[in-house]
Formats: sequence, structure tokens, C-alpha cells
Amino acid sequence: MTKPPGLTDNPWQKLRQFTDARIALGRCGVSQPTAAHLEFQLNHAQARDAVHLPLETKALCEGVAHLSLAADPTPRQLHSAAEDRMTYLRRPDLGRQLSEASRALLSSPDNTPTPPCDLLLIIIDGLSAQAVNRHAVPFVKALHDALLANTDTWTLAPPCVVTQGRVAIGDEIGEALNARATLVIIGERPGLSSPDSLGVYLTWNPKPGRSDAERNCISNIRPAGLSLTAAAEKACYLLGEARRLNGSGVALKDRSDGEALMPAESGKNFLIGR
Amino acid sequence: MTKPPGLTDNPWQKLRQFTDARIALGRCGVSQPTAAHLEFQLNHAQARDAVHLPLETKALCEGVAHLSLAADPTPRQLHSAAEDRMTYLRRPDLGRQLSEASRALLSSPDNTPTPPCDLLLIIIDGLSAQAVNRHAVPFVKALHDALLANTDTWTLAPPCVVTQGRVAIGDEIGEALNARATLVIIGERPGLSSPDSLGVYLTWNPKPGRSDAERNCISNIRPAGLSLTAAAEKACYLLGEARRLNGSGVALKDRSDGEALMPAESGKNFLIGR
Amino acid sequence: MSASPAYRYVLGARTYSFRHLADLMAKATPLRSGDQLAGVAALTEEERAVAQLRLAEVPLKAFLTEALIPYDEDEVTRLIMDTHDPSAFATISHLSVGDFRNWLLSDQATPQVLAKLRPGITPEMAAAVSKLMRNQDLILVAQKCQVITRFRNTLGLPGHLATRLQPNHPTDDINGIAASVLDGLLYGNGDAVIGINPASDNLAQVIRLNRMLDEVIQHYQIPTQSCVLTHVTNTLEAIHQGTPVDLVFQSIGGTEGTNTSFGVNLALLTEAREAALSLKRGTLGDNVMYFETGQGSALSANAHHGLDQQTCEARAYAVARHFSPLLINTVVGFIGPEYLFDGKQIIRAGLEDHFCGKLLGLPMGCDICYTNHAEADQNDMDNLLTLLGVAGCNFIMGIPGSDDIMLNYQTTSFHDALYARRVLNLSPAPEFADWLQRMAICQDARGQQLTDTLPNAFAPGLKNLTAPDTPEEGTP
Amino acid sequence: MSASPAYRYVLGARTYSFRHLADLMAKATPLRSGDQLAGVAALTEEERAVAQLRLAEVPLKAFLTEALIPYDEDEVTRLIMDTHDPSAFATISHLSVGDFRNWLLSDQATPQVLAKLRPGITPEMAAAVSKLMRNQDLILVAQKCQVITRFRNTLGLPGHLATRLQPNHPTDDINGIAASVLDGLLYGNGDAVIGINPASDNLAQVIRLNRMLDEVIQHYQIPTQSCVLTHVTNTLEAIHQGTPVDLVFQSIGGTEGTNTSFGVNLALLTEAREAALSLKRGTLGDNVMYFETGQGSALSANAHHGLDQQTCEARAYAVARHFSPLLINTVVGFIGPEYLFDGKQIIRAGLEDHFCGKLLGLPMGCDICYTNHAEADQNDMDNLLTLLGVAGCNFIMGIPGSDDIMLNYQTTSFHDALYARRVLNLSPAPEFADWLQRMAICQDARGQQLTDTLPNAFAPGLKNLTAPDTPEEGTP
Ligand code: B12
Ligand code: B12
Repeated sequence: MTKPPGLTDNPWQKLRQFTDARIALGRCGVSQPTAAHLEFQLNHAQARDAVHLPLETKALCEGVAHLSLAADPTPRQLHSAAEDRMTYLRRPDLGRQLSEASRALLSSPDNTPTPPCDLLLIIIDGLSAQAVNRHAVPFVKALHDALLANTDTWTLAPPCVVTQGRVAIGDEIGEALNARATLVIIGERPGLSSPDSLGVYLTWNPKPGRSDAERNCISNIRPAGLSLTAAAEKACYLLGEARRLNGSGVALKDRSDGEALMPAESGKNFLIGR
Repeated sequence: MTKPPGLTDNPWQKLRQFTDARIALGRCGVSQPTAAHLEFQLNHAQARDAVHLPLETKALCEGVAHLSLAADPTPRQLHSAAEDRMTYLRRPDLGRQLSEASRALLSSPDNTPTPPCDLLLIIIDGLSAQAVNRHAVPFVKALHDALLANTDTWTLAPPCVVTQGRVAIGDEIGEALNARATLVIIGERPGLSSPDSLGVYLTWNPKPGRSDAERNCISNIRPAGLSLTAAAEKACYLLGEARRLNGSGVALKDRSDGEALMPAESGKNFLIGR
Repeated sequence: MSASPAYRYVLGARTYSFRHLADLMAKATPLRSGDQLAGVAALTEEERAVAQLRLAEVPLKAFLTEALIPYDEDEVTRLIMDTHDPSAFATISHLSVGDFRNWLLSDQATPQVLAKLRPGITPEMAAAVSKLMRNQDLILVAQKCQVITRFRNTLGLPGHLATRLQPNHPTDDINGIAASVLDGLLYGNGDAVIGINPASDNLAQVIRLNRMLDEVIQHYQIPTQSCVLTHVTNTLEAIHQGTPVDLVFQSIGGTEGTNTSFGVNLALLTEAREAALSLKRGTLGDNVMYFETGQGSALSANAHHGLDQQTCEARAYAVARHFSPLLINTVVGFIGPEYLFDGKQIIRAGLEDHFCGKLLGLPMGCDICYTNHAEADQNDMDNLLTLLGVAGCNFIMGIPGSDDIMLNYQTTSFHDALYARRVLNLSPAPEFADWLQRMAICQDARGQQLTDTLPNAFAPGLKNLTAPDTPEEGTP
Repeated sequence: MSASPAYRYVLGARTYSFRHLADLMAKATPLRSGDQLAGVAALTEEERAVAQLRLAEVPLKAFLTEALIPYDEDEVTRLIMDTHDPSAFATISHLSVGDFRNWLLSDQATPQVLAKLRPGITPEMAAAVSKLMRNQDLILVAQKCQVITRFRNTLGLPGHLATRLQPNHPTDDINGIAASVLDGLLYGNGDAVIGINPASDNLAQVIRLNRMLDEVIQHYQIPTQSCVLTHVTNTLEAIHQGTPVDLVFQSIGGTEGTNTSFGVNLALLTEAREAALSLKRGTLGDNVMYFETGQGSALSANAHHGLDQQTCEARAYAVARHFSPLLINTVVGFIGPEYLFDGKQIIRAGLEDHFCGKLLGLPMGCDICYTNHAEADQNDMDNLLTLLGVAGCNFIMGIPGSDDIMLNYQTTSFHDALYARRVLNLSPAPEFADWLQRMAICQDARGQQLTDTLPNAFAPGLKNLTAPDTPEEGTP
């Protein structure tokens, strides 16, 4: 292909091996070249669609049930108080509450307290059902593996699958199911180049009213981001620390070595000679 | 009242006697003072509401029936193909066609041609039902007076009252009712300071497909604009000329003396000493 | 549409196809209500993005062979094809639409190079490339396109922004109009033109208004021009009756059918221009025409031939270009929400129109406006005003307090123009800026600082008015 | 809300009433989804206009006695009240909110006068007056407010626009980050700060990233500063462990509750600032804090006390002001459509935030951005970018191709910054502009013209990379 007229190339395109970021795009004058600009437009159109993709609840429940470490492996299917996607987008408050029907489902019929459990996994579509459709089951598998490999033991409640939910809906669910900790596995908002990223939020002693300062977060979980195994290991680490501290959030610092995630040489990179 | 700090007055406020335009507003630096700006905001809020006010069809029909010069004075109530106001705003094409029901109403039951008439008055809400609610009946009265005072004689069909209509809907109606000419009396889009202005559009030999170049227009009819009597006289003049030319539109020039509408002295004004 | 090949684009598993070039252009257009109304808009954002990708590949040459409206059916097409200059086109003849965007943005496309290119660009090429451009691209390239025109002053110089003083009155009352004229002049507005839309199309009145403006301009020796925006046939007749007409006005559209619905055609416009030229009233130049356009008029006249409204609009500039106008402006939000639904669509259309017009070599202005039935407000207009100021727009409207009490819409106010001058450091036309300072309307040479007191020259006119009927005196 | 008198306004036959000052403020706010979500927005446009009319009458003094969130309940209120400077306030103490708008727009309010006034203005006064202002007013007044800060360069000078280079990576891969850093530097970006949002909050990683940025800055002698945007408690710990930290970052909100939900408070921020100051790493000045804010966070944390989101946002600036930051920016469309629904609301909020911050004396920047679930696109961002450029915004973000592959949103690209520099004739920080020219990244002294070849200094780093694993070579 001949170089388009007016276009100045960037001779550092090989740096693309290190990142998915849109580097070395070249320029026309100081502007983005047509090809890069139109690719962006297409990606934006697609990312907007991704927001509206529905959760594949059936496949997800089957996949999770199959894996579950819980005594009762059947996931509970819950729905937030946000009826549909448009409501979900405009009313995060509703996405943080259970619908009446789901609430009823969780309350024990005879008002006897639910038996306590150590850990409750809550899988939520969030802003990217695609992320959950693709990675939730493998992530849960990786997590189970990591938990089993761990010295601590965790009793698990039957997992929950929630549609049109936000992170904080886990607090209500966790309290209703008498969990010491919840791990919310949720679709992060879709990015232009990362439409399928999972976020994991840990809350110790969940109950409605918990603030985000009282949780911990692992983010960017996807094959092109933080690998599912690494994320699962980090979750295990955080769970262990939370149990030790009897709390989660700002006070719980991630002091895991984390070398698994990082290049070996501290700070060194090609810019300063590696 | 003391002068607000930072405000520069304009010493030509007395010119407001000549116009409703927002002249001599004063300024802060070069910007509009708060009072003028907020009044504008309020007027805008109100003008937006005015777009959505409904036509008072019943009162209008009674008022017109009462006045009518037609053998059959009962106005026909018609509706365009635009079902509601939102559709009307987005779909002018529908506002230019009759609804199925209205079309049926106009077609003679036994397919005999409607007897011809000279002139058909069509009153339409247009973009300002308020204008029609306020001024249509008095305008029709003034027009009747003017027509009666005229030497030409005009046979009138029963008037039509149309909701959610555009100017060009008159063409279909005029043809269906076999009129040599239509006068569409319609609410002009509401202005910030002129929410109730009528426009009158004359079409000779109306039939669907007529372009605006084939009509004549009298606009800004309202007490604070062109008076109803002056407008009625001008309509009479145009009707006479159209009959003489056997046509309307660009070729029909308004050569009426028009002195009634204009100040006596040609071109003279206070700026160059009157 | 003649038998043209379909345009296809393969995206993953899906093949998108577009019936013909006009369809491709329409689908590639950023969303607007008028194209939805016409049924020509893309149905999804993905379809729009794909159409843009496909349009980017179309060679510019294609527009010379694949007429969007057949040559035989439309005199505007004939004008475009017949006046196209292949030697000017040579610079870009090998480019695709996508390349053209790159090239326009590049440093190769200097103001000088762009000026030479104009006769080689057709409106369809301009429209096509604009569809691939972001708002910032439209601004950046337009800023490089300088179009200068002259009648009694110099308009379009970089760093300048002119205003049409628009003193409309619902009954064309002479004193009412004069009041708005004075207000505008004292706010430093009116260098593009003092232009009245007459409420009536009464001929006597048209003549009277022309006389009145002529007298005011002469009396105060204002380096500007006047215009009465009546139908061109009225102006022609007025000229024949010896009326002092500076500029001939007409609304125009981009298809023959639109112009027919406006009661005009190229021959009539030629006749009118010659009549105006014969009066030799321009002192610095002979740009004697003033045109107005606006997206939506072709569809409104049912004369859009399946084209999107922005392409029709660009074609109107070909009509205008043929008559070397002093001024042309897109009245961008004027008709209503059926063509441009909200502030966002109005802003985009304003930037597109300005860009296309400038690229084609027209002295573009913009009537930055909206109606009360549209989803827009003053903030949207502030945005567009500022953006167009940066883009180097030749002129905007100036009206008392933004409120046109005759045309029933809101456009930019006298104050708005001063805002734009200040924040962007722009001046009115140099001759007019001089006059403003000479008359003590402005304290500075750049028309940015008004004086706080009534300038002497205007005191007599106002003094005559201390009649008992002034509102302050409280008449019974 | 304490027992405050109701506010009334009689309009024709109808009396509008507002429960208290907070209610009046909320109702007077231009429409946005977040206030509708909170249930505090005006229900009709008329109610909004009336609220503005009523708010215009409120004396500025009222904000000193009628706390919108009670003094006893909120440390931000206490900060605002306790640090208010009555002598600075004296200039405007007799004004109503409406008068304040007039005065700000007037020629009396010069940059010098406005600078002196700052400690006399509370965030609520700024928020109130902004609600009465059109977009053009927000731009015009902001342009007069100049706020200059220094660490290793000079930011905020008139005619300048800086960029935060934001080289985020989903796994914090050091080479991935370095790649984006280099891309940004070679596009002339990075004078405000090179600031990484770490994907992980792993402490070791936070330290590693700080070191890496320090080494790059030292190696290339870049007159700029670095920042790792982790939670302030992480940064504090990193400092204690001897990490070379230039700037301390923290997200902040305008109510104590919001800050609690962010895990911070004034004492913690004070401690962090002192820790950073103790490192004495600034060469030209000691502005060591970097804050981010954005409308909606208070409501999201359910800590808005019935206030509208823009007033909460302005209160966050009072928090920031207390710590003399080098940088503060409103991340204006970051959270999503529930707070700012579309491009129009994002643009308005961006202009309001910038104005309020500048008026209060803050070195405001703006993260001009949107998410894929909002009704916005690149055109809206182009508009806001251009408008803020005119308004004199201190800095914007710069990211490869507008796409943050870790935070999942779109902000301004490196190219966008260059666009803004060119069309508005702006430069990066003078020390940085010098460096760009010295390094042969730019051909000119104003950072507007890039060189076409790879500058020598960066060749070695890239050369090392001609490894078999480059994509061009096609590894299996
Ligand atoms: C909107 C408008 C237009 C639009 C119409 C397109 C549209 N889809 O709406 C555009 C911009 C295309 C337009 C063009 C012109 N207009 Co015009 N227009 C108006 C305006 C501002 C509002 C009309 C309105 O509210 N109609 C009511 C709604 C409900 O009806 P509608 O069916 O939606 O709209 C139709 C009519 O408005 C009609 N129409 C619009 N203008 C004109 C002009 C004439 C002479 C005729 C016969 C019909 C006509 O076209 C519309 C579509 O069919 C009026 C001012 C006013 N205060 O009314 C001037 C006004 C009616 N127009 C006027 C003029 C002079 C023109 C032009 C002749 C200007 C020129 N020199 O070319 C052209 C050509 C008109 C034509 N022959 O097609 C004058 C008429 C003066 C007179 N008494 O004859 C007015 C009063 C404004 C003015 N004083 O300058 N116009
Ligand atoms: C949106 C967002 C925010 C918003 C949240 C408000 C809202 N209504 O959405 C705002 C701007 C307020 C915010 C603030 C902060 N955030 Co944040 N945020 C995000 C973002 C971009 C998207 C989150 C998402 O999609 N959620 C999914 C939807 C469906 O869930 P939701 O219920 O609607 O949203 C909730 C969560 O997102 C949660 N949340 C948001 N950020 C954070 C951070 C932490 C540590 C926790 C526990 C929770 C949390 O708050 C929301 C409301 O309850 C992520 C990046 C990503 N790729 O995910 C970063 C991200 C989660 N945030 C991050 C950080 C560091 C912060 C701050 C601590 C920064 C600071 N130094 O102050 C603050 C404070 C957070 C807090 N304690 O409240 C980091 C977390 C790193 C980590 N592994 O711990 C991330 C990964 C980005 C980053 N790398 O910098 N954030």
C-alpha cells in the first residue's frame, strides 16, 4: 500500500507489541489520519451496542452450577429493581436494590435465619454482560482452584446471578444470605478496545449502606488484561487478608508480592534501556 | 431602584416606543445584564410551552359558524395524518396530508363531484394554536366585512378547521371541495415575543403538489403586528388580483398602495430627522 | 439515479451494501432528523460507520462521472459539471475521499493552495469529505480557507468577524426599524450588511425600505451596504423603478426543484445580478449578491431526489458560487426540529455548512439560530458561535436581544457579536472598525470596547424624540 | 437543613415557592440527569427560569449564614466557613447573586481584581452565580481568571494549554506504559504531569511505577512532574518507604460523606501534603497536590444532602483550594449518563466546573470525556475542548487515540491537544515548550509544529527493540 498523501508516519509502531493503546497512529498535520479515525468510529458504534447486550443467564447458571463448591450448587437468579436496560442506565439507585420478587426469594419462608457462610459469589451483568458471558465461568473455576489450593478454608453459599445490577446490590444479598464476605463479579463498563472486562469487588461483612471505601477491587480482568488466574489468586489473597483484619476496604492494603503480574526488573523499561 | 453595579445603561431606551424588539438592553462589559437575560430565559420557557397548547376546536367552530358567509355555515372538522403533537413536529409530511378519516369525510358519498365554489377558508392550528384561538374568529369577521365591501363577489364553501396541519394540507382539501382558491389561516411558529401570530396563505386553483412559489403569504397578523383589518384588506386585494391573473404566487405582486400599513413619509425616520 | 454499481463493504461476517453513491453519502452522514424524515439515514451507528469507511475509499473522480442528480434533469447538476475546472482539480484528482481528508488536514494544504483548488472541488466532494470529518477537523480546515469579498468594505479577513444587522419589524414600521438599526450600530454591529426581512412583500414598501437604508448609510457615512431580503423578482422590479439597491437577496437551494419552489432559477439570478451590477454602487468591489441557504429546504420542497440534506445544502453553494456573492449564510436552525432536531445537530450542521462553503470558496456566514419548537437553547448557540468564531466564519447575524420579533426565531444578538470579538480577539471589517472609532461608538480600534456615553453624531436624532409620547414620560 | 425561610416568587397568577436555599439552587440549575435522579431538579422549564429569577435576588451574604449542609455535620462546610476571608469579600458583599453576575462580566472585574477576590468567594456563591450564566458568560469570565502554579514548570499562563500524559495499561505493564509515555512525549504532551492510573492497588507496583516515571523524567531531563493516581493512603505509605513521589493524587468530593466513601478526610489530605512537601522535589514551586473531581460522585455515594450535583462539585473545589494543588481537574463525563446524560449536559458541566474552579482560584483542568453508555461522541468532545481552550483551561488529558484501555472511557488524545494549540494559538508550559524544541520533538517554540523524523534522543531506546518479537517481523 502506498502511503496516503499528507500523512506522516510514526517510526515507533513496533511499540504496539507492548500495549493495545492506540499509539503511533501517525498524523496529517496534527490530526488523526482517516483510517484511525474511522476505525475509532466503528469501535464506538460497536461499544455502544455492547452496553445493551443481554446476559446469557441460562448458560451462565449451568456453567456455574457445574463448578460450584457450595453444598447447594444451584445458582439463585435475581433481578434488580431496574426493570430494563434504559432504566438501569438512568437509575443506578434501582440497580443497587433487589426487585420485590427477588427480595422475597431470598427471605426464608418461616423467617428462620439463613445459616451463615464464609463466602458468597455474586455474578452481575453490570455494564457489560459480554464480559460476564465470556469470562465469569472460567473466572469462577480459577477462583475455586485457588481457594482449594489455599490453606484457609471457605464455606460457600450457593452463588447468585443478578441481572441489571450494580456493585452495591451485593450488600443486600450478602446480608440476606448471612455471608461473612461477598465477592461481586461484575461487567465493567465497556471500553472502546476492551468491551469484555470483569471487575471483582470484595466486601467484608456486607450490609446495605456499606461505602466503596469499605470494599476492595480487582479490575481489568480479561485475557487482554489481568489474566483470570492472576485475578483469582489476588482475590484469594485479599480474602485471606480480609479475614485476618476482619474487614475490607482502604485499610486492607494489597501487599501481595504480585511479581506474577509484573515484569521482573523494577522500573526498567526500553525507554531507559532494559 | 439603584443601578446594578457593573451595568452600563443605554440612553436610547425611549426608542422602545417604536418597536417590541429587545433594544437598549444595556450591558455589563459587553454582555447582557442579568435582568434581560433571565427575562429571556423565562420567555423561552413559555414559548416552548406555547408550541404544545391545543386548539380550542369547539369555541373556534362555533365562532366561525356564527360568522360564516357560506350557504352551509357549519365548519368541517378535519385532522391531519399526524396523530399527535410530537409526530406533528417531526413529520411535516404527515401534517400536509389528511388522515384517512378526514379524507373520507370530504369525499362525497356517491362520488358526485362537489359543486364548485370561489373561496374556501381553512383554519389550521399550525405551530401556534394560541394564535388561532385568539385571532382566527376576529380575522374571519374582518375578512367577511372586507369581502362584503368589495365589488367582486365570492361564493364561499363551508370553512374547514384542521388540527395538526401544515400550510400545504390546504391543497388536498381545496381540491376535494372543488374550490377555486383557498385561504389558509394558520398559526405561525411562536416567537419569543410573539407567541400568537397568524399567517394567511392564498393558493389559486389548489391541488396536491403546488409549491410555495405558487402561493402568496400575509404574515405577522396579530394585534402587536399587522392588524386583523389591514390583513383582511390585503387578503381581499390579493384575492382580486389572483382572480384577475387566474393564478397566485411569485407572479402575483402586491402593488396595493398599502399606505394604510405604512407611515406616510417615505423612508423618513428619526435617524435622519423626521 | 442512473445505473451505478452498488457499493459494498465487508465487515466480519456481514456485508453491507449501498444502492448507489447518493445512498452511500446519505448513510455516511452524522445523524440528523431530516435524513430520518427522508428515510435516507443509516439505521444503526454501525451502518453509519461502515458507510463512512466505504465512502473513504471512493475516488474523488467518481463524483465527476456519477452525478447524484442526473445532468439532464437538473440545472444545478449541469452548472456543477459544466463549470468544473479540471486543471485546478489536478492537485487532488488521484485522491480518494479518505485521502482528501488527510490531505486537507495536512500542512501541504496551506491557505494559498486551498484557494487555488476551489474551482476543482465540486459540492459533492466537499460534502463527502465533510462526512468523514470530526467537528475539530471541520474547524481546523475551515480556518485555513480564507475568502475575502468587497462592496463598500472588506469582509472575510483573518482575525475578523462581521455582523449582519437585522432590524426586522412585524409591520415594517420605519421608525421601529430605525430604532433597531441605531441599537445595532451603537453596539458596533452592521458591517456585513444592514439587512431587513420585510414582513410584507408589498412593492412600494420594499422600495421605501431600500431608500431608508440608503439615506441612513449616506447620512452617517457608514462603510457598509444595505439589503432588503424580499423575493428577487421584487428586487428586480425595484431596481427597474430606480431604487437604490446595494445587494440583491435570494434564498436558494441545491436542486433545480428547490429553486423552482422558491420561484427562482439560474437565469433569473443572472438577470438580477446584472441589474445590481449596472447600478455600480459598490466602492471597493462588485460582490453584489446575498444568498441564504439551510439544510432541509430541498426536502421541504420535496425536491431532494433521495439525497441527504447536507449534500443538497453543499450543492446550493455551487449555485451561490456562480454569482460571486458578497455574503452567503446558512440559516442553520431556522426551519425547525424536523430537519435538525436539537442543539447537537444544529451545531454539527453549522460547522459542516461553514466548512463546505469555505472549501468551495464562498464568503460563508452563519445565522446561528433555533426555533421554539426545537430542542435547543442559548447555550447551544453560544457553543456554535464560539466554534464558528474559531473556524473563521465571515459573519453572523446581530439582532436586538437575540429575538426576531417578525421571523419568530432566536439568532445571535448584538451582544453576542461583541462577546465573540472579545474572547477570540476578532475585529469587524477594518473600514467599519475605523468608522466605529471615528464616530466614538468604540474606544478602541478593534471594535471590542464600547464607549459609555451616547456618541455625539446620534444625539440629534434622539433629541427630536423627547416627545410626550416616550414611555418614560408616561402618556395616559 | 435548618429552619430557613422559604423562597417565593410571584409570576402572574402563580406563586412559586422553594423550600430553602438548597432547593432554590437545585431548581435553578440547568437540566441534568443527575439532579433528576436525585429528585431535586426543576420539573418544568418555567420553574427553572423562575428559580433563576429568584436566585438572582438572593444576597451573596446569605451564603455565609445559611449553610447548605449544616456546619456541625460536615467538615467541608466548616472548612468553607472557617477559611472565608471577609476583607476580600468586602468588594462584593453588597451584591445579590444577579448583581454578582453583572459585576463579573463588567470591565470592573479585571484579572487582578478577580485574583484578589478569591478568598472572599465561597463555592456556593460561585455555584449560584454560574447557574445564572450562559455558556458564553462562563467562558468570558473564566478567561479573565488566571491561576498559575509551579512544580518543575509553570502552568496556567494565559495563552498556554498543558496536558496530562495518561499512559494507562490494564496490567500496569512497564513497557506498555513506557510505550504510551513515549508516544505522548513525541506528540508534545505531558507538561501538566505524566500521570498513571494503576490498574492494581498493589503497593509494590505503585512504588515501581513511581520509580519508573522518575527515571524517565531524569533520563530525558523533562521539565515536568510525575504522579501515580492510587489511593492517597497508598501514596503515603510509598513516601514512607522512600519512593520518589512528585505529586500526591486523590479523588475528592464536596461533602464529608463523599470523602468518607472515598476513604479520605481533610486530616489525611493534610498529612499527605506534608509528606510530599517534605521530599522537596519541586524545583520551581511547591504545589504538590493533584486532585480529581466530577459532578455526580456525591449522589453516587449517597452523600449529597439534597444538594444539586453542581453545587456539591463546587464545594469539592473548596477542599482542593485548601491544599494549593498544582493541578485539579473535573473528570466531567466520566461516571456516566445517570449524572450527565448527553453531550450537551457534559459540555455545560465542563464549562461550569471550569468557571467555578477558576473563580475560586484553582488551577482547573478538565478531563473532557465520555463513556460508551452515554449519549455523546467525539464531536461533543471537540466542542468542549475548543470552548475550554477559549475559556483558558489550564490543562486537559492526553491519551493515545482518545481510548483509555484501562479505565474504559474516551478522553482527549495527544492529537486533540495539538489541534487545540493550533486553532487557538496556544503553547505548552514555557519550560516544556523549550524542551520540546531542544529535543527536536517540535520545530517551533510554541509546540505547534512536530518534526517529521524520530528525534535522536529517543532513537537508542527504540533501536534496542528491533528484536524478533516485533509485530512487523511476524513472530509465529
Ligand atoms: C419557515 C419559513 C420559511 C422556510 C419554509 C420551509 C419550511 N419547511 O418551513 C424557508 C426558509 C424555506 C422559507 C423560504 C422563503 N420565505 Co419564508 N418564512 C418562514 C417563516 C419564518 C415561518 C413560517 C411558518 O411559521 N409557517 C407556519 C407553519 C405551520 O406552516 P408550514 O406548512 O410548516 O410552513 C410552510 C410555509 O411557512 C411556507 N412558506 C414559508 N415561507 C414562505 C414564503 C412565501 C412567500 C410563501 C408563499 C410560503 C412560504 O413554506 C412552508 C412549507 O410549505 C415565515 C415568517 C413568519 N412569521 O411566519 C417566513 C415568511 C413566510 N417567508 C417569507 C419569504 C419572503 C420567503 C422567501 C420568498 C424568501 C426569498 N426571497 O426567497 C423564501 C421562499 C419561499 C418559497 N416560495 O418557498 C416571508 C413572506 C413575506 C410575504 N408576505 O410574502 C415571511 C413572512 C418572512 C419574511 N417576512 O421574510 N421560509
Ligand atoms: C466509575 C469508576 C469510579 C467512579 C465511581 C462512581 C460511580 N457511580 O460509578 C468514581 C469516579 C467516583 C471512582 C472513584 C474512585 N476510584 Co474508580 N473506577 C471507576 C471505573 C472507571 C469503572 C467502574 C465500573 O465499571 N463499575 C461497574 C459498574 C457496573 O458498577 P457500579 O456499581 O455502577 O460502580 C461502582 C464501582 O465502580 C465502585 N468503584 C469505583 N471505583 C472504585 C474503586 C474502589 C477501590 C472500589 C472498592 C470501588 C470502586 O463505585 C461504583 C459505585 O458504587 C473503574 C475502572 C474499571 N475498568 O472498572 C475505576 C476503578 C475501579 N477505580 C479505582 C480507584 C483507585 C478509585 C479511587 C480509589 C481513586 C482515588 N484515589 O480516590 C476512587 C475512590 C473509590 C471509592 N472508594 O469510592 C481503581 C481501583 C484500583 C484497585 N484495583 O483498587 C479502578 C480500577 C481504576 C483505576 N485503576 O484507577 N471510580
